[in-house]
Amino acid sequence: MDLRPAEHMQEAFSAQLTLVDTSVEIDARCVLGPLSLDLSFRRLGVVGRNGSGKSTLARLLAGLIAPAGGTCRLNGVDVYTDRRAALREVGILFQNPDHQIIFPTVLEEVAFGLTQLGRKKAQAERDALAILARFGKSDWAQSPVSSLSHGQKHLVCLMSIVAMAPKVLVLDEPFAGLDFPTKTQLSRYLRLFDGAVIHISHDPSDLQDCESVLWLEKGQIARSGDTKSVLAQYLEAMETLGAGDDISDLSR
Amino acid sequence: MDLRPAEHMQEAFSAQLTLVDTSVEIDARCVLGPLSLDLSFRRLGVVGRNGSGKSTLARLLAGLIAPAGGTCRLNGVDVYTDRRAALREVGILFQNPDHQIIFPTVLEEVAFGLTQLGRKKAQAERDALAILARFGKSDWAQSPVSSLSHGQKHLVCLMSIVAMAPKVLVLDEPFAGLDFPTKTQLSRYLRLFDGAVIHISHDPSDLQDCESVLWLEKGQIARSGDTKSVLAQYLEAMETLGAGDDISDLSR
Amino acid sequence: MISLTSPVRTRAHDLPAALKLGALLVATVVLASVSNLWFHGAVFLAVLGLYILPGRLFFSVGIRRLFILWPFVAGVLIWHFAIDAMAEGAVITLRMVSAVALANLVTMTTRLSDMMEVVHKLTSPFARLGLNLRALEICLALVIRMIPVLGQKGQLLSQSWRARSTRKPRWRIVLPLAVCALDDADRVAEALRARGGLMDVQKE
Amino acid sequence: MEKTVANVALFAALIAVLGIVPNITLGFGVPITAQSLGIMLCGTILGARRGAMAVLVFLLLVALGLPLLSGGRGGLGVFVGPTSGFLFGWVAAAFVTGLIVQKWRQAPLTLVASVASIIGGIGVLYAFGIVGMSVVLGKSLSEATLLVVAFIPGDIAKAIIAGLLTASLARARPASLLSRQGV
Ligand SMILES: Nc1ncnc2c1ncn2[C@@H]1O[C@H](COP(=O)(O)OP(=O)(O)OP(=O)(O)O)[C@@H](O)[C@H]1O
Ligand SMILES: Nc1ncnc2c1ncn2[C@@H]1O[C@H](COP(=O)(O)OP(=O)(O)OP(=O)(O)O)[C@@H](O)[C@H]1O
Ligand SMILES: O=C(O)CCCC[C@@H]1SC[C@@H]2NC(=O)N[C@@H]21
Ligand SMILES: [Mg+2]
Ligand SMILES: [Mg+2]
Repeated sequence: MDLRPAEHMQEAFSAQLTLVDTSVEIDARCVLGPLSLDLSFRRLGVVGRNGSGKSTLARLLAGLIAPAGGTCRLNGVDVYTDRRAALREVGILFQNPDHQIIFPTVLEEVAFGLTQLGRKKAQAERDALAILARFGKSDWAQSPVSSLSHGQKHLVCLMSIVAMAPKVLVLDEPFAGLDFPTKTQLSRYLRLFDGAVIHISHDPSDLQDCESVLWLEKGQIARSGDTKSVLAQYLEAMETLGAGDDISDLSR
Repeated sequence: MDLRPAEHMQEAFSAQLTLVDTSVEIDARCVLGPLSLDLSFRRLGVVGRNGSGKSTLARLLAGLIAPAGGTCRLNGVDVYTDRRAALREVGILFQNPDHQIIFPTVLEEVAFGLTQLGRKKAQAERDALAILARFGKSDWAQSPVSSLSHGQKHLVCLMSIVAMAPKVLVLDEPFAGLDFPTKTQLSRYLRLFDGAVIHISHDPSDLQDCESVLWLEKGQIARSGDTKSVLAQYLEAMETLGAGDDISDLSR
Repeated sequence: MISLTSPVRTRAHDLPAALKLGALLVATVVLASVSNLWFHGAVFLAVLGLYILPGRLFFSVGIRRLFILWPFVAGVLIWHFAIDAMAEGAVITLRMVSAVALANLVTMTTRLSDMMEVVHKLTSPFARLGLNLRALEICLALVIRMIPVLGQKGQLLSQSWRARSTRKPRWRIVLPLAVCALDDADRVAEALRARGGLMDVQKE
Repeated sequence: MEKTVANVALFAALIAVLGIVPNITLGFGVPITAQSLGIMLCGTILGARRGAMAVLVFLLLVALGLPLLSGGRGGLGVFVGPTSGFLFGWVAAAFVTGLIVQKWRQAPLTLVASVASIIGGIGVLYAFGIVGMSVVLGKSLSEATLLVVAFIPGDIAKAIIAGLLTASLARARPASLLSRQGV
């Protein structure tokens, strides 16, 4: 499989994430932050319990929600305000494929992002077909999205953003619905991907390939740093909690 | 935690599943079967790749879709035609919580099923609160469902069906979105549950507690029987596939 | 549009729904029949007071929900300024804002199921004429559920659009949204069926 | 049965959501509103009976005091105001629109749905609206008729949108077009 995103990234690319006192409010309730961060990374893991704010962080990093305070920059681009630049910097895979899919057929869905990058429709469709072929899914082109299973939809979403070859991929629980072979092959693809990846998961075993990890807890960073040590601490905390009798708290 | 479903099931309850030449068609395409089965079980696992027909089987067993041919009986009840009886026999947890939740607040969602069983509204709410309390989630009662995270919604769905105390629970990927402590506690709960459980997952490690397992492949039973051996064969097949270069096929 | 639930629990949550609805009804009729500017000014301040009582969070969420009225308010005021009937314009605006604010207040502090209870009492005489009350009740609940869900789906789809495009979605997401809404209705139907559907409530 | 209830609820909700689209109130108190588009869609997609049911359910909620009419209005007051004729007319409009789509199957759906929307959503609806206004505002029928002329261009545009949207939905989700299910 040749899944390199684009020529301009032949050498390993590392991304720069800068948050300055960034916070997110939903319905006047602060669900994330304030966070301050300045990180350079190729593979960044984000781990945390249900409701800890992982998906909210993903939306923030993709520039889809406005910070209530502070700024969020990826490679120097203010992703919320400068959409044109942001589109080249970052692509996001939503946790729930139903929240991502806009078009009725697989080909239209994958081609959409490409026309938005300025390609002509015919060209965009050719490129979309090429992506489908790379993933061995050429026969899906004309399938209505509604006739796919949950995991299959997930894969369509992933192909749509990979097609746009952003420099940073934000993946919100990319493996949650996928079966083992698909997962293996995607991990392999991710290892080949030349851009940077922010991989969000509640399962530490998904994040082994990351060089550093953020652990979110109630919208705050509980711990961050080297993958091995953060994940070990996370696992330990989770096992203690699992043995106890509470089930996840509503964050705040 | 005392999570026994109802008095009539004090002794371990085992369920009888009878499929006779049952098949399911969607848009004139056969996506499941024809299957013939006659099983008695307390914990039945269903494993298979994305698109293999697991969710379709779940819907069939819960009586939500009509078989295109054949019949589907659970404990002797034809679940599709005899809805009144089916409601006492079987409860289903959908794979995507957004597909399951009907009402705007958690308490209303959990209480709804109980009013459907004929309880008065006040009684239903008391019982719903009791279930929330058992799961340590009393503070969720008045929360709007839309303000919960994906995994939290999953838990709400589970509480809603557990509240109805059906004799058989059909769980479609119940752990897919849940964090480790929540998962541990739910597994513990499932072990306590006196009714029968049909547990669907693409991840063999979730199914260790089952006494037997069905392996679905393209809408057919690839293998069934003793958990250990079926899962071992499944894992082996998956590893071979994972090493290969195709990514999951559209079933049929 | 209408928020269904308040972010905090208030004392008004404990009042019977019928009482709140009755009071709203009376208030609406009174507002409609009086056209004295001072009266409407006073009512408006009183309503504002009700929003302040439960605290800052409630106030900010509640007021934000009234902002959808601004084009309407502007339209009325400009029109009445143009025809030189400012006083009348002020009455119309105040009346509208107070009425909506009161209605929102009832909605924010009344759980859907309590609201349904009232409808149930009012419609039970029709049951003898063959009306499936359970179906009606569930249907009303579903409408109230679907209004914000349509909004949210619209938001999610525009976010998904925004994630891949620099153009504004505008009318372009109307069709996807419609399709999404129809699919959602099918799933709701299935979820209903999974929990007993519309059959007559039976005794356990 | 469940499907009917869910769809009726969905379209009632749709009418409500269309009430948020900014609207212009004409001097005499009747707004130009996107909600009349919702009424047409009830008919063209749900068909006569279900479409009318959706409108009734919507009106019931308005009567309960929810501010679902354009401009955030609601409550029992609106049923005695100058627009009340239109509100009652909505039920009939959805019914007639739906009936035409159900019965007339020879022409392309875009055309059928647009024409049906014009007949139901303008012809039938305006009759109710005119009577209502003349009663409430104490005007003669002909004076009231003059007032509604202002709505015609907008409503024709809505009818065409309804036609296009119905046809697109029929392509994307044939099973959801309840007005054309069965024979
Ligand atoms: N639309 C919303 N309205 C109000 N609160 C919300 C909304 N979406 C999320 N929240 C709140 O924000 C918090 C963080 O949610 P988020 O979805 O980011 O969690 P998460 O870490 O992705 O969880 P999960 O692992 O379950 O996906 C949650 O506590 C949730 O209650
Ligand atoms: N609404 C539908 N219309 C047409 N085909 C469908 C529909 N839903 C499912 N299918 C098809 O049925 C097959 C089985 O789908 P199903 O959802 O049962 O798979 P699954 O085993 O649950 O997969 P996953 O692990 O991804 O959830 C899939 O190949 C899919 O293409
Ligand atoms: O909101 C109300 O009180 C009812 C408004 C009725 C408006 C009618 S519907 C037909 C015609 N076309 C419009 O755009 N407005 C009127
Ligand atoms: Mg999440
Ligand atoms: Mg599935």
